[in-house]
Amino acid sequence: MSAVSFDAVAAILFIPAGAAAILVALPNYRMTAVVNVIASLLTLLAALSLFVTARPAPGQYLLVDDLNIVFIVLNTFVGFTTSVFSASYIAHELETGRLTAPNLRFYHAMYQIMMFGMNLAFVSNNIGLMWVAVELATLTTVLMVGIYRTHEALEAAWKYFILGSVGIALALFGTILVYMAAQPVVGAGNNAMIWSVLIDKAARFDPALLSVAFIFLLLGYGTKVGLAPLHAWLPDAHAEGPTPISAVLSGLLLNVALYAVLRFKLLLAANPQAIGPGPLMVTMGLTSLLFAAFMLYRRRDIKRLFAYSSIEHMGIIVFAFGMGGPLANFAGLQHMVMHSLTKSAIFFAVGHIAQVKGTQKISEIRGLTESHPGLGWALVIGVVAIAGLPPLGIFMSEFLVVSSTFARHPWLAIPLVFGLLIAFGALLLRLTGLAFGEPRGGMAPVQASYVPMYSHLALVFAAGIYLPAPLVAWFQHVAGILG
Amino acid sequence: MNSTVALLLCGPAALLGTAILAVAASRLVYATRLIYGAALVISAALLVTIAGHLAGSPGEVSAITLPLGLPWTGARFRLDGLSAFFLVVVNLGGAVTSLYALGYGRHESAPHRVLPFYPAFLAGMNLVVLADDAFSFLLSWEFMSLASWALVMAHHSDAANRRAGTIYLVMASFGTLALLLAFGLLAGPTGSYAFDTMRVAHPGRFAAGAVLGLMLLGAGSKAGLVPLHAWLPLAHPAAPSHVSALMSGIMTKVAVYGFIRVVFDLLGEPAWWSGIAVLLIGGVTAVLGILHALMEKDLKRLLAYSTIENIGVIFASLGLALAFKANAMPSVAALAFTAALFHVLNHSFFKSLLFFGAGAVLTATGERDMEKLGGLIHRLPVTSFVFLLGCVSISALPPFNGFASEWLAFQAILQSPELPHWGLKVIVPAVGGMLALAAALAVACFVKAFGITFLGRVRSPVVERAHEVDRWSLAAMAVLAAFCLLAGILPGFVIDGLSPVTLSLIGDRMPVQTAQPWLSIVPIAESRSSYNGLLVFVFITISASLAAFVIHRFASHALRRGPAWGCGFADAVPAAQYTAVSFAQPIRRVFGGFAFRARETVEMPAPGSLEPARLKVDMHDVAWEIFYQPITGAIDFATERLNHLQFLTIRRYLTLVFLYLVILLLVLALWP
Amino acid sequence: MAVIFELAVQGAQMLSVLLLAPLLIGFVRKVKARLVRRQGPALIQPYRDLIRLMRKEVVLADNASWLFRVTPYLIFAATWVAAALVPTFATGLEFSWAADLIVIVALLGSARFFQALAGMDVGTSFGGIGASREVMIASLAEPAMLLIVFSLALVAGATQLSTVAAFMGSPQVGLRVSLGMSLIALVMVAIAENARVPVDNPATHLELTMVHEAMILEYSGRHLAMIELASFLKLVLYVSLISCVFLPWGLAGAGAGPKALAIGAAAYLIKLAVLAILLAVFETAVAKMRVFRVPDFLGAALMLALLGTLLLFVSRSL
Amino acid sequence: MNGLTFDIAHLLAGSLVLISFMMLYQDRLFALINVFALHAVVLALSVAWQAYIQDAHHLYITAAIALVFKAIIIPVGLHRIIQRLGIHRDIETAVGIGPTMLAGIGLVTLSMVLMLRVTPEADPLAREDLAFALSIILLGLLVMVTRRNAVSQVVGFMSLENGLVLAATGAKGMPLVVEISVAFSILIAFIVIGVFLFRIRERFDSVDVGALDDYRGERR
Repeated sequence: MSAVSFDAVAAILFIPAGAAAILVALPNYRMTAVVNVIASLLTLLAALSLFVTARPAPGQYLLVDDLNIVFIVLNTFVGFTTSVFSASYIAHELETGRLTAPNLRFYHAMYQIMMFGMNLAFVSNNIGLMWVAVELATLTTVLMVGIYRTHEALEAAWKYFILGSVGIALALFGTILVYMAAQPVVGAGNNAMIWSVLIDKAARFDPALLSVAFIFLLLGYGTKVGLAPLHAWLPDAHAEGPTPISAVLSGLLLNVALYAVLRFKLLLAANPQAIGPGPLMVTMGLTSLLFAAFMLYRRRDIKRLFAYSSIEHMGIIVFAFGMGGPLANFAGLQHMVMHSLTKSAIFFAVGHIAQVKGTQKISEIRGLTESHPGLGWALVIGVVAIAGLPPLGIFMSEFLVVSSTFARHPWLAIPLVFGLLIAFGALLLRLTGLAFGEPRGGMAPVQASYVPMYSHLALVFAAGIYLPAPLVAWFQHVAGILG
Repeated sequence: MNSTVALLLCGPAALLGTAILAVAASRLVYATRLIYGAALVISAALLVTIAGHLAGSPGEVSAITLPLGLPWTGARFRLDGLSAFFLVVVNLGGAVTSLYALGYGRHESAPHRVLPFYPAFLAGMNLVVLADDAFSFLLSWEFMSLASWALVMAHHSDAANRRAGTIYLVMASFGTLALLLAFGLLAGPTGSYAFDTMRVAHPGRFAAGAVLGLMLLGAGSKAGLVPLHAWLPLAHPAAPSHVSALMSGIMTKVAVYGFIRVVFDLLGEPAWWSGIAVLLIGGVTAVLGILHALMEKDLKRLLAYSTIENIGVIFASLGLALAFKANAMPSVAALAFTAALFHVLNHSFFKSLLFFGAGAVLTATGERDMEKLGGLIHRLPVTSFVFLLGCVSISALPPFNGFASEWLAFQAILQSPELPHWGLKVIVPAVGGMLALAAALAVACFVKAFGITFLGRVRSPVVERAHEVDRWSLAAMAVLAAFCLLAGILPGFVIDGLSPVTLSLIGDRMPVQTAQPWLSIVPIAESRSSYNGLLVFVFITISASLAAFVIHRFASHALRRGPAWGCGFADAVPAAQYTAVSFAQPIRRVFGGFAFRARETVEMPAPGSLEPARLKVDMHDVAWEIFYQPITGAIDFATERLNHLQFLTIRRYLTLVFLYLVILLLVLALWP
Repeated sequence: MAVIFELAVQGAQMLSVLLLAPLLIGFVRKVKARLVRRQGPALIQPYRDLIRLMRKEVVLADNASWLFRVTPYLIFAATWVAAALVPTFATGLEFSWAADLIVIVALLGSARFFQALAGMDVGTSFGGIGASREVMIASLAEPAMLLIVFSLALVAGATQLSTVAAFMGSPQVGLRVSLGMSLIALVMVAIAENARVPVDNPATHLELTMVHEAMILEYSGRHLAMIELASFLKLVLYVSLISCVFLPWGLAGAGAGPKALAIGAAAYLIKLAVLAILLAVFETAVAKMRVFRVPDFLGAALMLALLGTLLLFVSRSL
Repeated sequence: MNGLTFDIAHLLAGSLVLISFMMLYQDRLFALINVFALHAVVLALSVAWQAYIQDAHHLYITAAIALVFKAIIIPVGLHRIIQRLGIHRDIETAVGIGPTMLAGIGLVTLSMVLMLRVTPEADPLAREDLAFALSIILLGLLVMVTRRNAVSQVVGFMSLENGLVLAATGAKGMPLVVEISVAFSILIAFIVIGVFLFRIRERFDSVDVGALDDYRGERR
């Protein structure tokens, strides 16, 4: 492994960790936001350098391949933009006194630890390590969800914590089972947990063990992905935590869990006798899509609304990956990226909206395009994008998913389309209320940081019109890997 | 040879540029003139380009592939006869509308909500017509819907408009999903989304049927076929009038284009029965649409409903063409197809004209409710004249254009006995009856529209203050009226202009018309049937002027003004006139029963009491009650039930997880 | 030379219908009067009426618009053109190829369109009543008429009247149920269109029952004359339509000489007389019906016509 | 390996399952906690035994943790909490004891069926062990979902986690076992502390005396 490239991977891990340490120690809390932004930026740069530098050969613990590089770059990018957004957001929270200076230090340190955990989960080559990393990220988010110390926040955090812990346990058992399945073939010891080793020998593993393992992993990590009926923690965690955390949860943490599921899907797909992961994932995907679509209608809290839409989209993505095949996988990847960008942009907008309106109740927010055009139109574009309308990126992925599905299994496409339509109706209904009509609620001009949300939306728009050839080739390659 | 299409693509690009410019400039004073002027110029330029192409080499195809859209397919664009024709329709409409908007737009209360989306809307329609692969087609299609939605939402402070916009966009995306499924079938699992690969790949019987049905759902929902029409009379009037004109006159035609492109072009040879569904739906749509229009008292909604009727006529003709094509009668199929396209053109003319008129009335009086208008013919002489011409054309009266196309459709229907299949034999004349009924009702409807709005005595003070609208608007309306007359008296040229399209899609064409003596049109043979708009026009003018001359030469010129005969009551109040509702009453008595489940209840005061008697009429939109309310009800029910899942205790959530785990494990245990 | 002759014949026909129209009305009235044992007005009374109207001054309602004044000429012109297109005594004239049945129906339609508008122009409730009832009747009569046209066209394979007439004259027609149905339907439509009993009573001036009269209530003087003349023409049109389609005997063919034309003319006059008498008898025999029973009457016509068409389709394929 | 070692391991694992069953029919909190302590002890024994037969010495740490932390500290702590918060002492069941037992039996058979499909060339000890571990986990979950008291749910979770440790140690030569067991102990500590901090007396799902049942996510 060449020294340069190892540095890149190491940097991705050490910058957040170091930053966290600094933030904890940092006496001046005003600086924390700045440090946070800088650290995130550096991490992003390190991640980008992965493109130019040669990749390290898969090691004992770390691995960089085409699959996870997508996730890493996306992760660090959204992490960076979110840190920018959170700087302005947290400043306002400080003014209104919802947060205090010590909170602030804690918050930013946690933010970096979370980034560390997620990056570690992505680059880890060892399924045990991956498990640890995912749990680390989860626990940090639990702490941040509860940061407001309000009754609701604490309850949301508690719910998240308990359900999360059960998920952790199940995932761990799955991991152990995978080890047991691998051990006779690979031999005892560390090797039996190294993913790059497992994937080569997967064909000779015991299919029954592997199948049971996958079920536990699907449920364990699926809890984090927020698939129905394991989703219960997700809406409240999104609604009660600070908005940057909602953005990160929807935009990133779900992807982390999804990434884990994908890894094991590959493992299972490599073993012909084991149960096909496809049907399971398709079922869970459809369930989540339909369930979330219906749940969207009765929402009163704007952040919870978009949390449910995250569940819906995770359903679509899992469905796509479950369908498999070059088209569907391509669509799944694209949909995941687009959803991360769009959803975090929406949460950026929602955060500022909730701050200027002083409420999260949908019924008390009206006519945003009149009172705050900048935020209002950002919300409109975001919702239009998330609802899968052109010319924005999600349209392309939904186009591919639906059409390819209908061509292959017409009867699967019907519920899919149905769910999409139901969800669309709900989102549009709420959007009409929020963005149009006579303005209601706080009219104060907002000192928002428009750059993050509009840059996200611009990216989504560009991707809807034009995907650069190298990106496409790369996606297609990854789609090929995913089988 | 892709220069033409490349050139044409510059148009939409320029329009999009204008849209972006409008975002920046929309609050400036001269923004309105700037944007609409730009739109006018661009549409005109596009029109000229197309004209040049048609004049030079009508038949030939030019295509181009841009490295946009779906990576491995690319954004393909193609110009052939069909798209050329629809480009003419779109850009003619666009140009005239922009001209109208130059004046009308000044009265806009929220220009920053209209100006950016108007050029985008035009661009979207152009792109749909040019697109040559499923992705770009759907992208432009939905972009078009999105832009028009934004325009509908322009006056969003009115709750009704917001509702209209929401319903509109939901229906639009329903249609898009239907189209998406159709294209999915056509493209097959390999995902070959380019149209030219779809052309060569012929789907099986079932697939073809499914595609046809999905197209009826997808394109039909956009065009406003019953029962998918519910959004149309809400959304079209909600937009600013020039946009209503675009949506009603042009966008519905783009939907027709989508249907033709897929069903006639991509789907290959139709099955013999494929025409039946289209025919029936077309006929029913025509009758129900015009009946609804008759019951309306809101001028713009009346026009929207009559759009539904015309769409029905068009689809009925298309169904005929499909039936004849499927049964190897290309010449007649060409006749029916020509009728459909001709009617597309005509409707784009007079519907835009009428909406412009409605817009003029709106600016002059601020009223859309006919029952508050009346007597406008004295206040708005020019507007009322052109509006009258529009009414004559849409009522399919000779020598105007509406009659020419409907006459062709009837001629096609008369050829139906040659059809081999019983179903068609019986259905076609029935549909013919429906079309005749619709035509007759259209006359009634527009007698009402013009009579109540422009004639009679003034019903409310708003009319007193009304005065003629600006020159731009009048010019636009005059142009359209001229088109209506020209297309009516010289239909031969239009028909010959359409021949390349029919040749490419049907494989046959109508005989050359412009060579006929006296410029009359002869679908099959002169001995069978022929129509000469020019001659009729000349005859009527001559005999009318002759009569007038004779009268004024020999009869008395004396003329006296006096009060109208009030049956003994001196100057009855204007409220005593017939209103829109009372005018429709006889027809409501005849058709209302089954069409709207209309009920009239009379409340008589007690004998001797002096209260007025009351007549209450309640009508139902049957389609709405049968199709839409159950769906919304079901969704409401489901959400209510599911919503409890938001309020469970952690233990119950854990139970869910646990049960799910156990179920999965059981599945695994029972796995073979 | 031949062309001039042709044109002359064409012109003769146009003039003849124009001149015959009042006479026909007068004749019908006379017969009706005689049937009820009255002396009745002179045959040429309608001419006198028209001339008198021409001489009188026009009294315009206060807010009558230009449309109100233009309409009589339009109605007259449209009706006259339509009437002139129907072959009376000869087929295959110079312009008879323009005599398309659908066109004729549509021309009458436009005449009605403007008449209804004129009725609403003044803004009295009578005009409204008349217009709304007129369009209601038309909305049923026109489809019936078009279906009749369909079945004729299906028999003759053409919508062009002279061809149809020629075909009906030829022996190959034979007796057909559907033709009988269309005949009955056509008669019913003709009655409705010409505002005769039982649909409407041309002689009444009781506002609540009148339809046609209500629309032209505000007209006077020369305008009224034009409209009256137009309505006379309309009757002639229908009568000659029925006669040329269902009694096509004696029609002079294309390029026929003066002798054949003379025979045609004579035959035509006889047909007119016969039909007029029948009409008069019918009108005296039946009573006027309520306005809202008219839809049933016309609905029956519509059904008959549709049935005729369908039967024809069936018989075709047998 | 020779029969004896196998049988002992087998015996210990089996007795763990048995003790899990015992948990199902406890109706007193203290009794439940004591049973759990027993569970932890047996776990410690079996882990130690595994450490001995695989002579993997790091496993002794895990065993020690199990013994000290789970068998002593946590039970004592729970006793304290119960006394402090004055939680009343008997267990409310969401599902009656009888059905719960039946369900438990069903779960055990299910896990057996699943694991017996595993091809025998996977080391038999692992196979048996996994079957037991799986049943312990499922039984733990069952306790969590059928018992209403927070404390009993905590206990359920801990027994579940014992099953995990059993599986992990049973897997020959599995790395990170110690780390994992430590991590889990911390997790459990968090939960217990949370129970104490948030004064969760009765229900698991309302963190404050003030609001025992009204708020669950969105207010109605």
